[in-house]
Amino acid sequence: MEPKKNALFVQGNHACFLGAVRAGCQFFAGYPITPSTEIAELCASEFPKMGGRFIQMEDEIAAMGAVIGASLTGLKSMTATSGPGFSLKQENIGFAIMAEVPCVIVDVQRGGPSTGLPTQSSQSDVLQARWGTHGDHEIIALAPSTIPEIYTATIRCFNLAERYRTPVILLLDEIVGHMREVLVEPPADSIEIWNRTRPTCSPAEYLPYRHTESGIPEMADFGSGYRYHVTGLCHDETGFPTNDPKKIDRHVRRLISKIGRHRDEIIEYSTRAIEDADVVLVSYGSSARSAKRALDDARAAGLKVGLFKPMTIWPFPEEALRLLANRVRNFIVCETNMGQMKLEVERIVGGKAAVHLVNTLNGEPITPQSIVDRIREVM
Amino acid sequence: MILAGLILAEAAAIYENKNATQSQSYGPEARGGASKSEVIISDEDIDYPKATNIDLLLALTQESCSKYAVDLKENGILIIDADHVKQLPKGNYRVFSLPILTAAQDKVGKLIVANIVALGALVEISKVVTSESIEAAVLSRVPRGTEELNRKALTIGIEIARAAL
Amino acid sequence: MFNYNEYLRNEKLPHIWCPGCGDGTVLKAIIRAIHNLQIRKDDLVMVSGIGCSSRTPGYVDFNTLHTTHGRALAFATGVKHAKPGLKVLVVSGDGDATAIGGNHFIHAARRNIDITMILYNNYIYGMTGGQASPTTPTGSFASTAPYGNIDPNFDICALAQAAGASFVARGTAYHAPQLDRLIEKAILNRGFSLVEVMLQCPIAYGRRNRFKTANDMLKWQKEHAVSVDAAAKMTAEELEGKFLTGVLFQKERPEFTAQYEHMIERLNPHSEE
Amino acid sequence: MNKAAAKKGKKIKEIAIREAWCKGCAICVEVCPKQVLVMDHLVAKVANLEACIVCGRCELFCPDFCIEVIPDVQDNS
Repeated sequence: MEPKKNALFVQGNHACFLGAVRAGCQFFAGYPITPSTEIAELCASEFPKMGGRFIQMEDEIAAMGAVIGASLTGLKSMTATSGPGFSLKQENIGFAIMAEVPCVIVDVQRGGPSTGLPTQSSQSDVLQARWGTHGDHEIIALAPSTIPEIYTATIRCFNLAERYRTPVILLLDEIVGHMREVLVEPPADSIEIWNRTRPTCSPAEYLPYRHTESGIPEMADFGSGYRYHVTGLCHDETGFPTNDPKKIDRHVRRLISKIGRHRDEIIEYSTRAIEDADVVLVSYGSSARSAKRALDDARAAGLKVGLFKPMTIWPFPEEALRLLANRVRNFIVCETNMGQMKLEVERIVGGKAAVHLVNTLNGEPITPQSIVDRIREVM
Repeated sequence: MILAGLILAEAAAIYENKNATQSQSYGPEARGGASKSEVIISDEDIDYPKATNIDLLLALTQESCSKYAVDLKENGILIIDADHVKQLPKGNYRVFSLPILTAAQDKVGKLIVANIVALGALVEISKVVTSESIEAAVLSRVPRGTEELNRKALTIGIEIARAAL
Repeated sequence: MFNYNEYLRNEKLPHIWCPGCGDGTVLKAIIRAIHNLQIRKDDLVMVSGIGCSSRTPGYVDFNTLHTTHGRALAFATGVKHAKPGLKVLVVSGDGDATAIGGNHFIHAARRNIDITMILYNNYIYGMTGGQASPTTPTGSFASTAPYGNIDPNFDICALAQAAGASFVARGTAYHAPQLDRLIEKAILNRGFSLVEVMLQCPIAYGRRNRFKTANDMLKWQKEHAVSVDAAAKMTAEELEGKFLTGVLFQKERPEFTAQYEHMIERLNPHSEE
Repeated sequence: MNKAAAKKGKKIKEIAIREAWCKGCAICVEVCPKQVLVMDHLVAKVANLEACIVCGRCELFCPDFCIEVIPDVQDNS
């Protein structure tokens, strides 16, 4: 038999690397940490062959700093890490939010807290992704479930980072990071690539943090003739620190609203068999695989079950879930943590429906059977 | 053995257009310790990536055999290395005790290709993919210059399996 | 006699530094060095962390990046690696560079990446009100060492040299007339270059440590600094309690971004065709 | 500007002091070899311009960018 055309049998981490390359990523700084290291290793081996740049930094914090520095020169930049490293990066992720520096942070989740389960999986960084860095902020985080999804989600992370001038988090986990499936890379012209908007005005007129109509200022590359100041301090449109309460308020609100105002363009989710569902499973990442299997098994047994699967877990597809809650009486959140997304679902559902949890905390995925059992209990 | 699992899954996914996943689990050790390569091959979508209710278990060490045989289904196939697995797990399995490591050492001449010998035996016993597919998959994955060695390992694996069938 | 205005963001002045603080004097030396080397303002990126000295980039008309505490070198490494054509200057303080940023400091030196670091050493965390830093002399007083500092302190130049920096120099605010030349040499060195500048913090350090004025502290610098040349003729006894100034170490070593470029060329032998 | 240059016979035209930026540290007064400058209500002032030898030390040392030493250009030939 002829081999399947353009098909690769690759790990999720490999698909992430391929997606990054497709998106135009040219810079990777990282620090080795299981289970994300394959991404760094691929960048180390392939980037110099295609003119990109890789650097293994002295620690996780440094890697995040280097990524921001590189992005300021105009290169699409990324890093990859796992739970403990993600914690270390948080301060600089906040810097990237404040200074509006596009970049992609991949977190291949493992069990925690602390060193936890380095070689096993969990989804326990959902809230760390949302609130890991200090201060009020918005964040974008995507959580794909399959190897082809990882490829497209990685590209989307870069697109969103570039369009909204903000760090974007790709939340994988050990299961999808390390498992292999077939990936058929779509033809190049079928993939949309977004790039940051660079200024067209003269350097004298350039305001690096201008309050544009879209809420997203134009971004100049360091060294391109637009000399400007970048700081993690609250700043005004010129980029310089300010203590003016009005300007500070306006600035912080813009940082938050530039994501909020574009929720419709950012949010991505999928549903399966929700039309007549009595029970809806809410799941994402590797757990959504178990949920889908459980759904199919439950349907085969005549149970009316649906699946709501957010791809962007932040911002959460709030409106869609709220609409669903007008009709559905039972939601079962399936995730490998103590209910981090369940909190969000409960908040959105607002008491209109019961929200249940099926989880594991031991590094293993949720078995479809345990979900089916719970569906039967709930029904 | 992780590589053998990967090649088997690839033979199914790339060369036979089936759905396949491969995943692996391992302890904190960089080398040594029991590690597991799990392969699921199906005509349907594969959602849950862990192998449960296993059709076939290949175990080259006593540790892995004892540890992982619990997931093997009733009447499932258990392929073990004849010299390294002496204690059979309790249960009703079709056991094939094959001199995999010895064959790699003595008949192929390199212990390192034991995984490919095992793969040949596995395919011959299970027929989960064709011998053409597995050969193509092996040759696409092994380092350049080792094709003949690996082809030979595959053939030896098939032969020792045939002898036991 | 020298026109600093061309390099300053005048609308941001006067700066936030306290009366008598040496930071401004050092900044002037940096500006003169850049001017003398005729570096284009567009080609220069100045990166800093957090602290008094780290406010420097805000006042100069380059591409400027004011980062998180201790991390200036990490950001600077990203800038330099991504766009090796840029000149990258890092301005940092003793606390920023050798406490929270100590790891980045030794690794930037080890890599010998082409970054020039001007380290303002005032022996104290000035901005936060005078806490002890890794260079606060043993026995000195700080708000977190109210009974005298019991910690030994770093010799930053020795640290940089041991870690692999290819250029190491020390100056003082008092020796401002020579400081621009040291900085010029540092910038010209292709590799990681450190210029440690001993300078006065009259408010947070001086007042706690029996220095009445900034001038008293400048006088202390004058009396305790010994140039490398002068030191060669002095006995160990005479050098007791003094510190050396001038170019302390210089040795050519492969530079990180150049090595990476070579690797790219090696991997793409036909890319030029 | 060093002593050697001063000896070349440069003459001073003006010592411009941007008083708004002066923080009164008195470093300029201390580094001046000829007592040209004084502190007046915590602001540097020129008290004796004639004594200036155009060494430039006050400008060089001023941490606040307030002093500009302007030599008499005609005497600079």
